[in-house]
Amino acid sequence: MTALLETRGVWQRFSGLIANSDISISVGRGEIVGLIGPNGAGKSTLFNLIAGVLPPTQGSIWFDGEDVTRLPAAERCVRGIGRTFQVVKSFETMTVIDNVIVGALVRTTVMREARRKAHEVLEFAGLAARADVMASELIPSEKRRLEVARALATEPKLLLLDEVLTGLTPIEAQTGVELVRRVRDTGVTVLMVEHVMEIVMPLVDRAIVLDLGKVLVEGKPADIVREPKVISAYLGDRHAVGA
Amino acid sequence: PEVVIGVTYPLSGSNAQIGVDAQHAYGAAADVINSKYDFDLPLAKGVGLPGLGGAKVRLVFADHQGDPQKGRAEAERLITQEKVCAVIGTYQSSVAVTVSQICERYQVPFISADNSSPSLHRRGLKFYFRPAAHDEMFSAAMFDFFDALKKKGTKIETLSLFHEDTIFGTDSGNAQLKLAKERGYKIVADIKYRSNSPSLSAEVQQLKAANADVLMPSSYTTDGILLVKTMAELGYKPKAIVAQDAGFSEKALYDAVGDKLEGVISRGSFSLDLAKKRPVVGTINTMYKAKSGKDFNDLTSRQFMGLIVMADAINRAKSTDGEKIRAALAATDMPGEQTIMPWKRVKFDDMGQNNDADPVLLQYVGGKFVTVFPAQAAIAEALWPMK
Amino acid sequence: MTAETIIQSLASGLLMGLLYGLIAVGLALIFGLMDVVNFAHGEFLMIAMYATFFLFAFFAIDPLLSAPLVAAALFVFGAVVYLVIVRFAVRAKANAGMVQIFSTFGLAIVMRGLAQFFFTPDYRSVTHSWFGGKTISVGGIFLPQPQLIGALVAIAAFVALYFFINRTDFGRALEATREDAGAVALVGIDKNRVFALGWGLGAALVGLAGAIMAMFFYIYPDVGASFALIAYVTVALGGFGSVFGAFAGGIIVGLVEATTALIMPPSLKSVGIYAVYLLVVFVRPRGLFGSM
Amino acid sequence: MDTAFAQRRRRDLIVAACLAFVAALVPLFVRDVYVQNIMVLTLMYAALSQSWNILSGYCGQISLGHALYFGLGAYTTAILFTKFGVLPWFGMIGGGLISAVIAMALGYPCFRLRGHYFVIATIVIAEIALLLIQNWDWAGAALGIDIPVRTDSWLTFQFTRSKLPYFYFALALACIAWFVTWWLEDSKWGYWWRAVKDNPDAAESLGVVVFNSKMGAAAVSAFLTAVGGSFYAQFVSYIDPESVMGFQFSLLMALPAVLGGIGTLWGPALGAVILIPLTELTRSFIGGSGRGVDLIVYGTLIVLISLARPEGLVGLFSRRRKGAVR
Amino acid sequence: MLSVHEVTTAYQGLVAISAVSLDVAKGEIVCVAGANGAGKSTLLKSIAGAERPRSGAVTFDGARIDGLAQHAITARGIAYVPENRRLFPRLSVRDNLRLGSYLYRHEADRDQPLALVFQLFPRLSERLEQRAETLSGGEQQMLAIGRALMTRPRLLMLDEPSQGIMPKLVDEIFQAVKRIRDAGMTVLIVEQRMAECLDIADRAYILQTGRVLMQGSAADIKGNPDVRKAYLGL
Ligand SMILES: Nc1ncnc2c1ncn2[C@@H]1O[C@H](COP(=O)(O)OP(=O)(O)OP(=O)(O)O)[C@@H](O)[C@H]1O
Ligand SMILES: Nc1ncnc2c1ncn2[C@@H]1O[C@H](COP(=O)(O)OP(=O)(O)OP(=O)(O)O)[C@@H](O)[C@H]1O
Ligand SMILES: [Mg+2]
Ligand SMILES: [Mg+2]
Repeated sequence: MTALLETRGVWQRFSGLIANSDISISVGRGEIVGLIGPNGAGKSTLFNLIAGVLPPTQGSIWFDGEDVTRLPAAERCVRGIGRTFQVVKSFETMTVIDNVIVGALVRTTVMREARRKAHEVLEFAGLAARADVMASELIPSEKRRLEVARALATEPKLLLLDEVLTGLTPIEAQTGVELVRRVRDTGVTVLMVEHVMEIVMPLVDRAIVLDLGKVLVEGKPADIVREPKVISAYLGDRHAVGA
Repeated sequence: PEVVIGVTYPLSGSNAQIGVDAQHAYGAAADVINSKYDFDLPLAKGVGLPGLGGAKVRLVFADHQGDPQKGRAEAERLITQEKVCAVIGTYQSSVAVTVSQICERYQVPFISADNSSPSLHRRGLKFYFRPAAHDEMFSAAMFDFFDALKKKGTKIETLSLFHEDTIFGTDSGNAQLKLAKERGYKIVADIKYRSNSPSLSAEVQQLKAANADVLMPSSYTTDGILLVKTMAELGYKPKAIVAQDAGFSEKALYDAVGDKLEGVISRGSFSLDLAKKRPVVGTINTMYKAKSGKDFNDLTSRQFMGLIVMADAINRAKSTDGEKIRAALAATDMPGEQTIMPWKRVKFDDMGQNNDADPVLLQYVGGKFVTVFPAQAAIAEALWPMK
Repeated sequence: MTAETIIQSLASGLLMGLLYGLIAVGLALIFGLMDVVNFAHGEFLMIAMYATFFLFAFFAIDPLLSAPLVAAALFVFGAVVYLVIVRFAVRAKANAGMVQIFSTFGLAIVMRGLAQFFFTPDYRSVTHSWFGGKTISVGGIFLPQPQLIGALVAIAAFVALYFFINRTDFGRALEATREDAGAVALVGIDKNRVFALGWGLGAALVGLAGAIMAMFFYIYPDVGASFALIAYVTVALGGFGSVFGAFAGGIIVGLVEATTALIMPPSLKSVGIYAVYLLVVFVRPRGLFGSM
Repeated sequence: MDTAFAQRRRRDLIVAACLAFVAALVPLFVRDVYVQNIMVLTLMYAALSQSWNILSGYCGQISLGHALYFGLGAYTTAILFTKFGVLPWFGMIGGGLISAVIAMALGYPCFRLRGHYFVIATIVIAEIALLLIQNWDWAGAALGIDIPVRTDSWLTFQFTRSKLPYFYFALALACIAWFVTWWLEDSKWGYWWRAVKDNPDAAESLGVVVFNSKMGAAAVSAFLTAVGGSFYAQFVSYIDPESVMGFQFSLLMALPAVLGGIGTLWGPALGAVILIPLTELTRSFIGGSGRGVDLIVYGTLIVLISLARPEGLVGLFSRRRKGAVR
Repeated sequence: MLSVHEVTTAYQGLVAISAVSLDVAKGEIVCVAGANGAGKSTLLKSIAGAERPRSGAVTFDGARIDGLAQHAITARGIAYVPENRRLFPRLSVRDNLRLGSYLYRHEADRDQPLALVFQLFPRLSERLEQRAETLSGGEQQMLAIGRALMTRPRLLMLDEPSQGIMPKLVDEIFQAVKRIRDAGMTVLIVEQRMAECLDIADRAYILQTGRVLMQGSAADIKGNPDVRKAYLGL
C-alpha cells in the first residue's frame, strides 16, 4: 500500500531565504509521525505546503495516491487534510461550537447533522463545557484545543498538528497525548510538530528531524535522541544526558 | 384667518445659502401682502387677502436638501400636515420634478418660482405654473442680443459653452447648442464639467485654446468663482462672457472675483435699473436688503414674484381650494408694471408657462449691474468686448 | 491639440497633483500610517480654510503668514478630536473599522452643521492675498503662484514627515502603536499620547493645506467634500504606510486627471483617477509603495 | 439536542412574524401620509441595510459602494418601463439579476483586495458608474428619468395618493430581506461567511472556498439592494444619478446596520427604525431654519451611538450568554 | 519589593483569580505554577496593569500601583513579557529593541541594557535588521525578553518563556533568567516546565483555580510529594 502522504523534492523559498530545501518524506496510514527540529527549521512552512496555503517553489506533494500540488487549500481539506495553525486562528466573533460547525460543514450541508458532529468532536476534545463561549474568551491552551477540534470536525484522513500541546503542565500533556492516541485510533494519520520531548518521545511512532530546511535524520524516537547531530542542533546537552 | 403656503428650498447642504436668501425674499413678499403699503403691486395696498376677508399669508418652510425624494416627502408633508393650499419652490430642477408631481397628485397648485429647466413645464401637469422664463427663453435672449450686435458690425462668430453636468447645466447647454445651430454660430468648445470640481484648469485650458468670441458659462457660484480664478491664473482673458445667470448673479461671486469680471454679461429676470422707471422696485429692494443684507438678485426677485403671483391667484379664487386656485392662476393676467420684473405681463399658457417673462441681459460695470438688453429695458449700451 | 496645450496641461496637472498631495499628507499620517479612518478629513480642511479666512478678514493676516497659526490651531483641534472621539472609536472591540468610519462621519456632519450655524452658508474668498491671483508665465506656460507655493509647501511637508516618521523615536512609537496598540504599554508608551500627537500633527498638516488653499479656493461649509475622496484615493493609491507613496500618489492623481481631461469630456476626468486606482490595486493589492 | 439554539431561532422567527403583523396593521390606524412616508422609507432602509449587512456584516467585505446596485435596480426598472413599456415587476427582477451579475464580475478582481483598499475600490467603482450615467444621454444623463404617472394599478405599481401599496411592498421587502438573512444565518453559507470575515486563512483550511463565499454574499446582497432601488424608482417616480447613486447613499445604507449592530440579524431593522424617523424628523422640524441645526443634532447622535454602542444597539437587547461558571 | 495583597480579578463577571496574595523580595526569582486556566497569566496581567483588579492591592517599592495605567506601571520599573510576546511584527529587531528604551532620552541609558541583551542573546545582534515577524519562535522569545530588559526594569515578569522553544534553547533561556537576576534584577516567572524552573527559582507559588494552593522555597516545593505527582508527572 502506498503512503498516505508523500512530499517529493519539495522546496520553498522566501525572497532569498530557503525555508525548505529538497524535502522528501512520507507518512504511512495510521502512523503518528513527529516533525521536530530547531526553531526556524521550516516545520511550519512544510505544513503550509502540505495544507496548500502556498504552492511549493519546486517539487510535488502526493496525498492518498494523487498529486495535490496544484490544489487549493480548501480542496485539500475536502480530500482529507486537516490542520491546525501554530499561531492560533480562531473565528473570534463566533462561539466555540460555531467554530467547529464551520469545519463539520465540509462533510455535510445539513445543519442538524453538522451541529451534532460538532458537539461530538467538542466532547471528544474535552471542550464541551465551553461550547457556547465566544472563542475570543478562551485562554491560549483552550484555543489550541479548539484548533484540533475544528480540524477533527472535517473528518480528515491526515491531521497536521502544529505545537498544539505546548503550554501544558506535564499532567495535562499526558491527557493531550492520550487525545492524540485516540485520534489515531479512529483511523486518522497524524503528523505533528512539538518541541517538548516528554510528549514526542512516548507518542510518536517515527520522528523526522528538520534542520535548516533539510531533513537531518529520521527514525525511531529512541534512536533519534542519541544521534549526535540532533543533540548538537536541537536537543542540547541536558537531553543528551537525560536520554 | 390665515392662508398657509408651503415653500421648499435647500436649507442645509451645499446650497443652503440659496435657501436662506430665499427665506428673506419670501418673507419680504409676505410682508408686502400682509401689511399695508402704498405700492403698485397686487395686494400691497390692503392688509392680507381681501378676497378671503383679509386673511394673512403664513409661510411654512421645508428643507429638501436638494434631494428629489426629500422634496417629495416635504411637499407631501406640507400638503397633508401643514395643510398648505399652495406650494412654491424649489431652486433645484430635479426637486421641482418630484414636488410638482406630488402637487399634481394632491391637486395643489405649484409655482416653480426659480427653476429654469425647460423640460419642467412640458410634462402636461395641470397644477404647474412658472411665471418666470426658462433656459430656452433666456438663451434665446442671448442669441437675440448677439444678432443685434452683429447687425451693428460686431464680430461674433464662435462660441464656447461651459456648463456643469447637472440638470441646469445640461438643459442650458442643450438649448444653447440648438440655438447656435439655428442661428449660424459656430461652437468651438462645448465643455461639460463636473460641478464642485476641485480644479478646473484642464477645462479652462480647453476654453483658452478654443478662444471663442463669446464664452457662455452655465455655472453655480462655487464653480463660477473657481472658473474665473482659474482663467486669470492660466492667462485666459475671453473677449466676452455671456453667462446663464446662476452663480453669475450671486453677490458672493463678485465679492470674490468681481475685479476680474468687469464687463461680464449675465442673463437675468431682474434688474435694479428698473427702479429708475419704477421706484417701487427700489423701495422693495430696500426692504429686502434690510433683512438679508443683499440686493435682490435674479433668484430672489423671482422668488418674491412667485409668492405675489400665487397670493394674487388665491385672492381672486376667494378660496383655498386647489382646483379654484388653479383656475385663478390659469386666468392670471398681471400687467408687467405691477411686478418688480421687466416682464411684459404674467399670463400662463396651457402648460403653465408665462411666455411674456422677458429676460434681460445685464452687464457688470463698475461694481454694478446695468441692463443692456433688450432695447426697451436697456439703460446703457453694452461694452463689447469686455474691457 | 498643440504641444503647448499638452505641456500646460501637464504642468497644471503636476501643480494640482502636488496640491492633492498637500491635502493628503495629513491623511497619509492618520489614515495611512496610524491606520485610523478619518471621514472628517475634508471638514478639517474646511475649518482650516475658514480659520485662514477669518484671520485675513479680521486681522488682515496674509494666508502665508497665518499658515503656521492655522496649523497650530488645527494641531490642538486634531488632538482634541482624538481624545474626545476617536480614542473611543479605536477602542471598540467589534467592527473597529466601521465604528471609526461612522463616528468620524458623524463628526463631519456636525462640523458642517456648526460651520453653517456660525459662519452661515455664504461663500467666502480671501480676496487680496500677496500671491492670490498672481501667476508666472514661463514660455507661454502659466504657473499660478499660490499653487506654486502649495507645491513647495507640499514637498517640504512630505520631506519633514518622512524624516519625522523614519528618524525619530516618536515616529517609531507611532508605527509601533499602529502595529499593536495594546503592546506599546509594555515599553512604557502611552498610546493615547502618541495617537493624540499623531492626530494633532495630521490635523496641523491639513491646517497648512487649508491656509494655502484659501489663497485661491472658495470657502463654504461643504467645501471639504470636493477633496475628501481624492485624498483617500491618493493615500490608497500610494499605499498605506508609505509617506513617499502618498506624495507620489498625489502627483499621479494630478497628472492622470489632467491627461484624462485632454482625451475625454472633462466631466469624466475623475473617472481617469478612479480607473488608475483600480488598475494599480488590481495589479498591486498594496498600492504602489504600500507596506500594509 | 441543542434545543436552546433551536429555540432561539424559532423565537426570532416568531418575533419577526409578530412584528411584521403589527407593522401591517399600523397604517390602518396611522392615516397621516407624512408619517406613512417615513414608515415606507424606514422599511426600505431596513431592507437595504439588511442586504448590505449580508455582504459587509456577515461576510465582512465592507462595501461603501452599494449605491451602485441600488442605482442599477432603479435605472433598469425606469428605463425598461419608460423606453420599452416593460412592467416594473420585470424590471425589478431584471435589475436584481443584472446587479447580481455585475457584483460578481466586480468581485472577481476586487475580492483580492483587503481592508481599506477594498473599501475605497467599492466607493470608486460606484462613483465611476455615477459619472458614466450622469454623462449618458440615452439614459437621461443628469436630467434623470421621470416616470410618467398613469392610473393607479398594481400592474404598473403606481398609486397616486395612497401610500398603502408602497407600504406593504416595502414591508414585504424588509421581511424578505430579514427572512433571507435568518435562513442563511443557520446554513452553510452563513457559517462560511462569518468564518471568512473572522479569518479567511483558517476558513480556507477548513474547506471553505473563500472566494466563492464572497461571490455568493455579493450576489445575494446586490440582488436585494437592486430590488430596493427598483422600488425606490416606483415610489418616487423620478430618479436622477445623484439621488440614487451618490456616495452619501451608500453610507446611508450602511448606517442603520452599523448603529443597530453590524453582522447581526436584528441590527439593520433596529437601526433603521431608530435612524430613519430621526433623520426625517430632524430635517422636517429643525431643518427649516437654514442654520444647520438639524445637521448638528443628527451628526451628534451618530457619533454618540457609534461610540457608546460599538457593537450596535442590539447589544441592549441580547442578554449576554454566559459561559460555564467555574 | 512587590507585594500583591488579596487581589481578585474577573473577566466580565467571571472571576479568574480570587484573593491571591504574593510577595517578591528584591533579587529573588519567584516561580508561579499551576494547571491550565489556574489564573497565572491573569495574576501577571493584574500586576502589569493589563487587567484591572476588582479588589485588593498591589504595591511596588512601597507605593500602590493597582489602578495605574499599564504604561505608567512599566515606567515604574516593572517589565512584563506576555504569553503571546506581543512584538511589533513589522518592525525590525533593532526598532523593537529601541522602542524598549523609549522612556530614556540619553543614549547612555540605552547602551547599557543593550549591551546586556547582546551579551545574553548574541543571536539578536546578528539579526538586527530582520523584521520581528520573520524570526523563528525562539528568536522571537529572545527579542521579547530583550525588549523588556531595554526598559531597565527592576522587576521582570515572564509568562511561560519556554513555550514553543526548542529544548536546547529552553536551557539557554533559563540560564539567561539566572544571569538577569545576577545583573541585579528581580524576576517573577510563570512556567509549566516546573522542573526546570524550580531549578533556578528561589521560591515558588502554586495556583489552583484562581487561588494560591501552596507556597514555599523552590526546594520544598520540588520535594513535596503532592506536587511531584500532580505537577511534575513524576
Ligand atoms: N512568509 C514568510 N516570509 C518570509 N520568511 C518566512 C515566511 N514564513 C516563514 N519564513 C521563514 O522561514 C523559516 C522557517 O520558518 P518556520 O515557521 O517554518 O519554522 P519552524 O520550523 O516552524 O520554527 P518554530 O519551531 O520556531 O515554529 C524561518 O526562518 C522564517 O523566518
Ligand atoms: N480574555 C478573557 N476573557 C474571558 N475569560 C478569560 C480571559 N482570559 C482568561 N480568562 C479566564 O480566566 C481564567 C484564568 O485564565 P489565565 O489565562 O489566567 O490562566 P493560566 O493559568 O494562565 O492558563 P494557561 O496555563 O493556559 O496559560 C480561565 O478560566 C479563563 O477562562
Ligand atoms: Mg513553527
Ligand atoms: Mg497563561
